[in-house]
Amino acid sequence: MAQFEVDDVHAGYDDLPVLKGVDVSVEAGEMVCMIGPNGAGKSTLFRVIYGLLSPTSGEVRYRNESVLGLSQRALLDHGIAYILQRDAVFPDMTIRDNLEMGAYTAPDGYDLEAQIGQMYDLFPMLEERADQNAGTLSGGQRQMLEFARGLILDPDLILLDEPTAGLAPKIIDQVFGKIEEINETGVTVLMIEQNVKTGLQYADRAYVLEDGQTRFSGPADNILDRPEVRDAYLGGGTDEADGEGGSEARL
Amino acid sequence: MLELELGLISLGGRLSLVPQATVTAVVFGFVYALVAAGLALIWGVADIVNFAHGEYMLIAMYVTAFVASGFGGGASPVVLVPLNAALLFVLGYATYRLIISKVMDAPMLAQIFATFALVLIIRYSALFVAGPTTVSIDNYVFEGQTQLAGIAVAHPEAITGVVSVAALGLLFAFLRSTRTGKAIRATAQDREVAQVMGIDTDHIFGLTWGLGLAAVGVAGTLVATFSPIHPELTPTSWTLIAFAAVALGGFGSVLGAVAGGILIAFVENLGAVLLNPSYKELYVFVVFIGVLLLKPEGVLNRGDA
Amino acid sequence: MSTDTEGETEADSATTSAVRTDAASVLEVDGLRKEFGGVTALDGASVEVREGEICTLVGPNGAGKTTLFNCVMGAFPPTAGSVRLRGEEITGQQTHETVQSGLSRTYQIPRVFPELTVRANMEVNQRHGDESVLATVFRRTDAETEGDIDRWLEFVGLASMAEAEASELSTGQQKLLNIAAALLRDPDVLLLDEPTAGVNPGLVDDIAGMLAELNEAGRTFFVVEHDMEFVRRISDHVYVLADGTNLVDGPPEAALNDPRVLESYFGR
Amino acid sequence: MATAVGDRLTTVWTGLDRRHHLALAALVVGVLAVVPLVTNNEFLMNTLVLIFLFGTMGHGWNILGGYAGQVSLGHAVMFAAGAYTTAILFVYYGITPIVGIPVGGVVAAVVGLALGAATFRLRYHYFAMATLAAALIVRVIFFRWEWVGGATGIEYPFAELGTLASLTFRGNLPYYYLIGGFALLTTLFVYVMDRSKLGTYLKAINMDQAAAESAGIDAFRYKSYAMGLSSLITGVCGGLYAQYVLYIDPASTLRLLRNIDIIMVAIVGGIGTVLGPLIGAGVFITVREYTRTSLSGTQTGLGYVIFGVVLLFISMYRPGGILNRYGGRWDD
Repeated sequence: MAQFEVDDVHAGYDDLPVLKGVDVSVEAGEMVCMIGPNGAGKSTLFRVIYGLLSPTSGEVRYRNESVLGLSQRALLDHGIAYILQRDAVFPDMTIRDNLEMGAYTAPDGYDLEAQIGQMYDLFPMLEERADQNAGTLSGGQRQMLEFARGLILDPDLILLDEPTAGLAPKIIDQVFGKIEEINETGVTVLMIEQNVKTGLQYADRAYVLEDGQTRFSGPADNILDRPEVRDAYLGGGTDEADGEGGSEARL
Repeated sequence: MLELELGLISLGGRLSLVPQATVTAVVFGFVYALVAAGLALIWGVADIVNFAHGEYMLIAMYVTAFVASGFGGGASPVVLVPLNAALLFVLGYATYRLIISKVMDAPMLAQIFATFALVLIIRYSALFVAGPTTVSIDNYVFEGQTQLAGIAVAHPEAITGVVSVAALGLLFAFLRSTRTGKAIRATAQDREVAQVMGIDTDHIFGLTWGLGLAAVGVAGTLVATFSPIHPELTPTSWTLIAFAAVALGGFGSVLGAVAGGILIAFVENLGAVLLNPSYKELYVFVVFIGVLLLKPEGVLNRGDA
Repeated sequence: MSTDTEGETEADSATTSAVRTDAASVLEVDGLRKEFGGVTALDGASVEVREGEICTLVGPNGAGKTTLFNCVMGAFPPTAGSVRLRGEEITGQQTHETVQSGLSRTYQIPRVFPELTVRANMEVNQRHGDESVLATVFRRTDAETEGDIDRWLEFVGLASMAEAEASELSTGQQKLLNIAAALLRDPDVLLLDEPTAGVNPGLVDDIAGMLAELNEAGRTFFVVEHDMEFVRRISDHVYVLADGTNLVDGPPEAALNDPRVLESYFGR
Repeated sequence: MATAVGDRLTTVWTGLDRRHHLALAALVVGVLAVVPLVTNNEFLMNTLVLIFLFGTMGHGWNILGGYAGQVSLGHAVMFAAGAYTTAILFVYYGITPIVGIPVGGVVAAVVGLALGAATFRLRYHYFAMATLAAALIVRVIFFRWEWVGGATGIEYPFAELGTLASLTFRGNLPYYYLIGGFALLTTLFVYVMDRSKLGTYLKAINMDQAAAESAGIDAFRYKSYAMGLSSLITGVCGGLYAQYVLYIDPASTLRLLRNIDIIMVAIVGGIGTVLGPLIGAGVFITVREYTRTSLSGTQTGLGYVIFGVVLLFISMYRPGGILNRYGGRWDD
């Protein structure tokens, strides 16, 4: 049985349907990459999984248990973390305080200092700048802080939303190196990636989303040679609300 | 035409009043800062403008007056300050949960009118219960004044300044160092990301209202010991002072509001001695409207309604 | 093709430039830059839209397409660069001024006035001049505009819905209403922001048909679009934007089959 | 219950066509016109005069706040501008209020346009706060400005009352027709405006200013039109008020409550609707006058507490007011 399953999820904003039946299934320890053209519904799917948007129908299961409609606290308690894009750090708080907020829902007996120490081991740069405001970090550094903040509760599954968006090519390799490192410690990774080629090099499997539906899934190798994948990008398909307009508005 | 009536005192005479006015400005500056910090906190975190800010202060003032007269001045402000802070905290939390949370996602008009409704309810309940007369607390606990290099410092005002600074210090320490305080700041910076961290933002908004009004509770208790209380005039001027301070300090910034509060006190008191004392409140309003109109960021209508 | 793009692009489009109409250019965007805070959303993009053509702008996420639209329309001023409409400088004009100068736009997510009827939504888009207060209080439209409203509603197939409240329309119908409203002012260039986004396949065909018909009648379009099939179908000329600047441009097949385009979509 | 009544009213009104509207209006005007012939009850007449006056002020506020969406908390300034202009022209210069009231309206419009030019750049609560601050500044100045009577204000000279040139009367009846007539005129005006270009543009700006600008609308221009008309009507109401109470002072014309009264009638009745201000004034004034007389003069507080509660419930559960614009069609 898969560790995490998304089953025929439909969702949208007002009367604008965005997800029109998405199925995803992830095995424990896997690294799965979700690709697809602009606005195929990838980010919307994550928002549904993480309780920020209510689906109109469908089911999300984690270890055979429905996790749809749970609070974010409950999802964290289940061991599911959502790691947002680099602009989601709290810019006017120090790096250390950002990490502390990542552990906001920590259970009794949780050793915050030890966990922060572990994160500093994994991302030494963060320790050097522990008392700087996160707003002073570069894009790549913020992404590292995002990782650390999302990992601080030792999740079993992380949802990664475009970890390399807007980063320089040199940094992208570092970021993927870290993701691979994290994955190798046994954390399941489900990520959305715009840098398709690089993402597929690292992932085990890939899903192609197009027009709010799962179009194709399979091993990450050679997926780009498949005609239906190229079609998804440069062929048909329509768009959704949170496409480019959304990401540019955040700038 | 409008005469500014600069008074009979010469410029030299007026200048000699500056040191005294400066001291008064410092003292009042801190209490203005405290009230403004409360407003800025609510504004910055929950993105709601509390038009009833002065009315909540009125509640604390009436409680103080009631205790002072009812118990013959026996209850010390040492007890009253935390008591009023706690009372206003509870009122603030309840206000959020019962009322404000219902209009958080409503049209802007509904948000303005919800807190405006609170203005009417609190102010006229006070008028109904306490009557239209001005209440003054005489000789309550602190009395007298001290002369320092020719400048008179009244004890109630001096203590108000000191306690306001202490309360501000506590507020900042709470926001800087505690887990909950950090969660409040996190929620202010990005509500959705805070939610993803598992922070119950609705509870945080309630706490913010509680804290913001607790600050007002402290200020109200202190100000009541030397300033007359009137159900209609008192809240209006305090709300406007807080608005002006928040506008000066950059909307929603607690630290900025503190600086703004102090600046407002200086404008008011130095304006009173250098220009015309009877237009004291006018200077505050003029600064306020000036800042609103000149402020380039945040407040402008850029058509993204 | 315009000489203001990179040298390497020119080599590519050399073979294709003959294909493009040599009609006069209507809208010229030259070296447009836009920075938000420290982030550069547009980094010197240049576009030329010629009389009577359907010119399309494509590019991966974050390429700057919507920012370019917003700068051209005057939603915010560009950091640098210029926009000219029929040779006249309109850079830095506010939105209502660019519209009065002869541009019209639609939105990716349709924007209607939900509590107004379809007809009143059209009336909002009638021509605005220097009318006095009383002229605006005691008049609704003139007979000519009235006729145009009926004509355009008929054209997009919303005539039967004229008296319905706009909030009752489906997303697709709202898009059609936006198009009809934009046409009402008879613009020099009509900017369409993702006309097929959130629209069912049947309606995509209808929209493509309408554009072809209008284009046939001499109207000029500047379109941002994700749906490449649609782009291929309607475009006379395609610009590909990446990282806020020009990557390739030319006739649809040539531009979209350029290896650099796939690369920009797929990353390295 | 109240919401159900409001919904019913909304449905009935919007379900009728223009002829029915006019027939219904004629019926109501006819009934109101003969009321004084049937009764001369002082309380009833006074209440009706105040309903006309406040309903008209509500119309004035509504053009700017309800249609254009600029929430002014400072309309007392325009009210005072009209009242003071009328009173000063008459008391100081002997100019008849027949001239003074329109001049007062124009002065108010000029004041309003100046205020608008300075503040239309502001949005949402910043605009509300700026207009409130403007009202407080004007209040402080008028309290201390001796030429306009300072805190004591201006009183109409007793000897000159009752003449046509003074436009003052003994008894309520002439005021009933004078103010009622202006209320009718204003209502007809708003009815026409609601369906006009201006009405449509203002609603569009209110709903989505960016989209309205994309339609080529110069938002500043039409907001200024709204401000001018709104201020003109409010200023004329100020002049009529001065004629009715025969003295004006800063406390009655410029206090915060005056701002609230003006807004209250529009909100309770239904912002952005033609009949909302009249219905709101009917409810508001009736309750206010009733609580004032039945609960003795000193305890005016209670009436406002009740209004506070009403306003609170409206903002929480029915932000559109009794005639709910939201969810009902806005234009015809």
